[in-house]
Amino acid sequence: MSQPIDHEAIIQRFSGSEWDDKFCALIVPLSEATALAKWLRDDNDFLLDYCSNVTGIDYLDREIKEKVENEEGKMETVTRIDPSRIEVVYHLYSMEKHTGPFTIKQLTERNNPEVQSLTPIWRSCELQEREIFDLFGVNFIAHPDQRRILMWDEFEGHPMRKDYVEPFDYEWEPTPHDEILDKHQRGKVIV
Amino acid sequence: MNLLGAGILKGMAVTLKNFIGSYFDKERLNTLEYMWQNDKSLPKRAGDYPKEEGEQLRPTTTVTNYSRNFPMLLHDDGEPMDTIRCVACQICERECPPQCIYIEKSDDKKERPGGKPQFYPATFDIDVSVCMSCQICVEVCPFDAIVMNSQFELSTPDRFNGLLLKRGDLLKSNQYYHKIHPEEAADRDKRIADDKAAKEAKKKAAEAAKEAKKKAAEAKAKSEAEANSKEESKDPSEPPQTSTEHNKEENTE
Amino acid sequence: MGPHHPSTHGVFRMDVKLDGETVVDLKPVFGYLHRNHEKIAENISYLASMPFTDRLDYFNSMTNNWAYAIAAEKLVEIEVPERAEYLRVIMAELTRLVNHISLVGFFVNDLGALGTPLLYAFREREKILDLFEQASGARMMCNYLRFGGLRCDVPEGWLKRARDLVDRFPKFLDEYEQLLCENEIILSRTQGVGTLSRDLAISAGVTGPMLRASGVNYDIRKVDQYGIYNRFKFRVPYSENNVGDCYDRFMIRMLEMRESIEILKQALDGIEEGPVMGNAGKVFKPKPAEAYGRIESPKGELGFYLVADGTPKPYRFRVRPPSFINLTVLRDMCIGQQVADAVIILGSIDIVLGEVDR
Amino acid sequence: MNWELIKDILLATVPLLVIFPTMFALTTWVERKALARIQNRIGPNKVGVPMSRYGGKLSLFGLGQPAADGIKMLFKENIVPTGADRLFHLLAPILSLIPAMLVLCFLPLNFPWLTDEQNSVKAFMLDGAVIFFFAITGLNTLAVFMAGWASRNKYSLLGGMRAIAQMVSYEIPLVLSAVVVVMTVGSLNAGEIAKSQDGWNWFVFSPWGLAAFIIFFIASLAETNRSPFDLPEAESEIIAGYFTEYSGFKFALFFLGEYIAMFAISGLAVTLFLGAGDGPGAEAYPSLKVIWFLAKICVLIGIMIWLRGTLPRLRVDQLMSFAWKFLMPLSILNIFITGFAWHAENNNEEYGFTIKAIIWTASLLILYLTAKGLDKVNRANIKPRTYQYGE
Repeated sequence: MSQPIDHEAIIQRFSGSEWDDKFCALIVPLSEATALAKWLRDDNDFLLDYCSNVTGIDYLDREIKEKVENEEGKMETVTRIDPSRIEVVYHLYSMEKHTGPFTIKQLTERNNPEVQSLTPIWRSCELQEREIFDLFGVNFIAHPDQRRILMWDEFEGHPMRKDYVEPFDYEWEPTPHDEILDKHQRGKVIV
Repeated sequence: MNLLGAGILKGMAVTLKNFIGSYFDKERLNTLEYMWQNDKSLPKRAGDYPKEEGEQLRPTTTVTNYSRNFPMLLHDDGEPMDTIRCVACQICERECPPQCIYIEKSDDKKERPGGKPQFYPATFDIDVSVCMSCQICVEVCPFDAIVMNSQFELSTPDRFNGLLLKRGDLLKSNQYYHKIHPEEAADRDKRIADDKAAKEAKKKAAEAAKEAKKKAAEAKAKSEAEANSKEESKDPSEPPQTSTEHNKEENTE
Repeated sequence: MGPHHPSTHGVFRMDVKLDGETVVDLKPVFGYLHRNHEKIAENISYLASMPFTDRLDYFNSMTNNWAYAIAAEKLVEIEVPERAEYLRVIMAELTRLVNHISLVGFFVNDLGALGTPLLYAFREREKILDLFEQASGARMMCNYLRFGGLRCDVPEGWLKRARDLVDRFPKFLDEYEQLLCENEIILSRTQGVGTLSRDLAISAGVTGPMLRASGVNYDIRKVDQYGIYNRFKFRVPYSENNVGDCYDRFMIRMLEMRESIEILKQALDGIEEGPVMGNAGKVFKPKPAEAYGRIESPKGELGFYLVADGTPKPYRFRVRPPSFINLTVLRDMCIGQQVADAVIILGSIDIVLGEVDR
Repeated sequence: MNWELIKDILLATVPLLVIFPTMFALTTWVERKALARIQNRIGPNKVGVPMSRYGGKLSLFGLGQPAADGIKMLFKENIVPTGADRLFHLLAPILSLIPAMLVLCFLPLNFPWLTDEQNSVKAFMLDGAVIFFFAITGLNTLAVFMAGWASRNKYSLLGGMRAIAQMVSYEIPLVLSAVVVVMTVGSLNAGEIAKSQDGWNWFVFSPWGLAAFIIFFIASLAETNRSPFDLPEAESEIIAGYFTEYSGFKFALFFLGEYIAMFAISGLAVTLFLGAGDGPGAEAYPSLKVIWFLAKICVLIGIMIWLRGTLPRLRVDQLMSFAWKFLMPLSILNIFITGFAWHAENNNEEYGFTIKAIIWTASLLILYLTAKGLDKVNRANIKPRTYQYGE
């Protein structure tokens, strides 16, 4: 079975990164990403030579109600705002040592998302980062071939974002759902 | 050092074996021929076909007892709309992954044989051009009202309305269900009967408990023991009844 | 080349730049089958995504189900009953047989064999699909696994039928090997074509039989030991060299089928009566968490990454499709080869466009 | 006008135009049926004579299939791509059919209704029949390339290029292996070649004849674009090669031309190596000769179908090296062996059987070992492999 990987050593070496205990992930700043990834790949303690999965997650501003223990020791409901962001998540494994998964995340803001491309370190990121660029609109610095991959080139918008609104071009299906019937009657639907 | 072209000759031997084998060996030629009937014209709507229930189960088609295709609504013996099991709870509509079910609840309630009055679906449409035969509606249905049909000849010249199955097309009797999926239907009936028995036993027990509560002031422990014994005595009386019901249905096949 | 081309296995397009018949440059173009599976899954409940996973890689619906179930079971701790675990292994290995024989058939078809090996493969596949139909009701879109078990038990006599099939299968494999493995034309067409070095394979995240053909001994069934794979004795074939070519990829699959049969025999011996559904509730509503579950699907590492936010719908639903990522190296393998080779290299990668484009 | 001559010509050629297209229709059916059986399918078995008035229909194992195919082809839309050269696009299928039909005249089919005198008007009595045969089949290349070029489609062009390279290369082993027979008989006249083999004296029954026959057969597969040499129309690579852009009746013409060429070249193989019309009972009843001839063609076609059902195809460079590095040296060697053996046999008649046995074994050995050696040199790195297992 895969063993957990010690993250303390990484944080000591790369002071900019933090450990997110809740999701068991290492959050990497933009400036250190390439160096850290390279070190993770080549260092004998880790040898994370295989990047399995790269994906993006889009978080909107959210209110989160949490039960927190206050000073008096009582449970109290606190509302805090979870800031909007896009996370790019990498799942790393080691084929040599059969360890993993080790998760690293790059965080970026939603308006002008930009993260470091790790394709020079792991080739397997190439198509997946292109996919994230396509579906989330994240700009990968130093990506060798950043184009749309699943959507066509003229497509506008980034469909996997949570606030993406579908364009008004339904093909009519006969299920008499109110919404679709309504659109059909408004005459904007391709039959 | 092997013979020149040995691999090719070996391969040719295999194909020759298969060529000859396909005439004699059932293992090698397992193609089933589809029985095409010339006199059948295309139905106007998907629901028109087949005219008789279970008709499409010809020995040459590949439909087996296990195959599922599109959902159908079950009714018990009797007039379909009087004995429809669906109560228009709309769980399946919510859970359907491709959203192909559309239900409108009735305004009034209808008397059910052996039960209290229930709502019924005023409209129940399934768009078979969208349905992906996943059977999730069957799983989530708490009333065993919707099951999978194995009817597959649904071709129709009308792409839109022709492929919309209406309530009338979907309603099939329990006997039909037994005909196409004998094992599954038997299991389901058994479970329904068991549930019913359990429910009745529970009801009886609850009634007994109520009675017991009234008498609780007098003798609590005594009455509880009585209720328990009643429950036990009720239990064995139920199964024979259900099994006869079960046998009857099997005989009709 | 493509998207309408007989041997691109669907609607896949390769922008090929040729010098005579030699490939100078190649750009894969995807997306013709894109339906944003991930977005759909984020808008429906967890369970309702299960039938959609069937449609990812439509040859291996059982393993797709399993990968999704594993990810979801990681999200919420659910016990899977013993019998369900056994049946999952049986289904997954049968799926592997289905996938590998059809792949070998398609591969030889790409070599130009007019479908004879393909049809033999389909003949056997048909028998396995019949088993799937008896168990789950559908031949390809099985939708059989549930979080914490299986949808229903297999019908009576199913295990015996499966046993018969497994016993007869090696005979078919012998015949198949006789037809293909020594054929001079196949040997000279595939050896030395589409070479993929060990280092590139690891770096590019290539998984499955393709990785093992490049000489890496890495099988998630052995590494993660998910399910109950630790109970079975089986071997993982891999190439002796550090360079894999089309012939290696073809042979590794032939050998893996034999190992699958070994697993199937052990599983059919070990299975016992019992329930097939665990203690999972009817409503699946996990607490906020993340989970990445992966299995060794016949095509490589199939992973599902789920982010839950406490609602009955997943907040993020991500598929790590093996055939998509294996395509990363297509360009590297094809450059310098002939047009005819580009076709068989694509065939030996084993892609299914339902999974590539999602 | 010499009406007698015209009558003779018609008597000699019209049967050809009847027999071979009929055989073509039957062969398409047989091919589909046999391939289906090889692949464990049923094959066409429905199309027949509709007799619904009398209840049911006469399906005759699907023998109506070729007719149905033909009718379908006739009524299909004729599609010519924009930018294609319309004239050559139209000419190409016709041009591919003409040489194939023409060379049928060179087959020594002794129709029983023709006297020897009438037979002489037939082209196979031409003194250079064999040369003429090769000369005319060579025209087929032109048609194929014309089709590939005129379609203005990259796949077609690739197919046309492949076809030219392939046909030109395989022409050489084809001719060289025919030379063996021509040398032994000392005549290019098809009729005389046929006559010299009467009485089970077939050329295939000698080591050099056998080798020449195998080379000839392989090369003829390549000449007619049959599997495993069907590269010009390689479906999985270049869609349908040179006839990608053809539909309807033009496609049917290509198809017809290809099959007729197959008959023609098998006919030549039968003439050269398999004793033409010779067979059991042919001496006593000369009219059986036609039947034997056609039967032998059918056997060869059957083997072609069988090969097609079994083998994948070669790659372009392998195809070329197979022709130039394997077939050609072998056929040249075969010519020398034939010459040597012929002289040795004819000049040492007093030793009779012994010398014959020695020559036969020696030539068999030499041919086989050369073939093996050539094969080894050509495919030096290719061998089955072994694999490791990880626990």
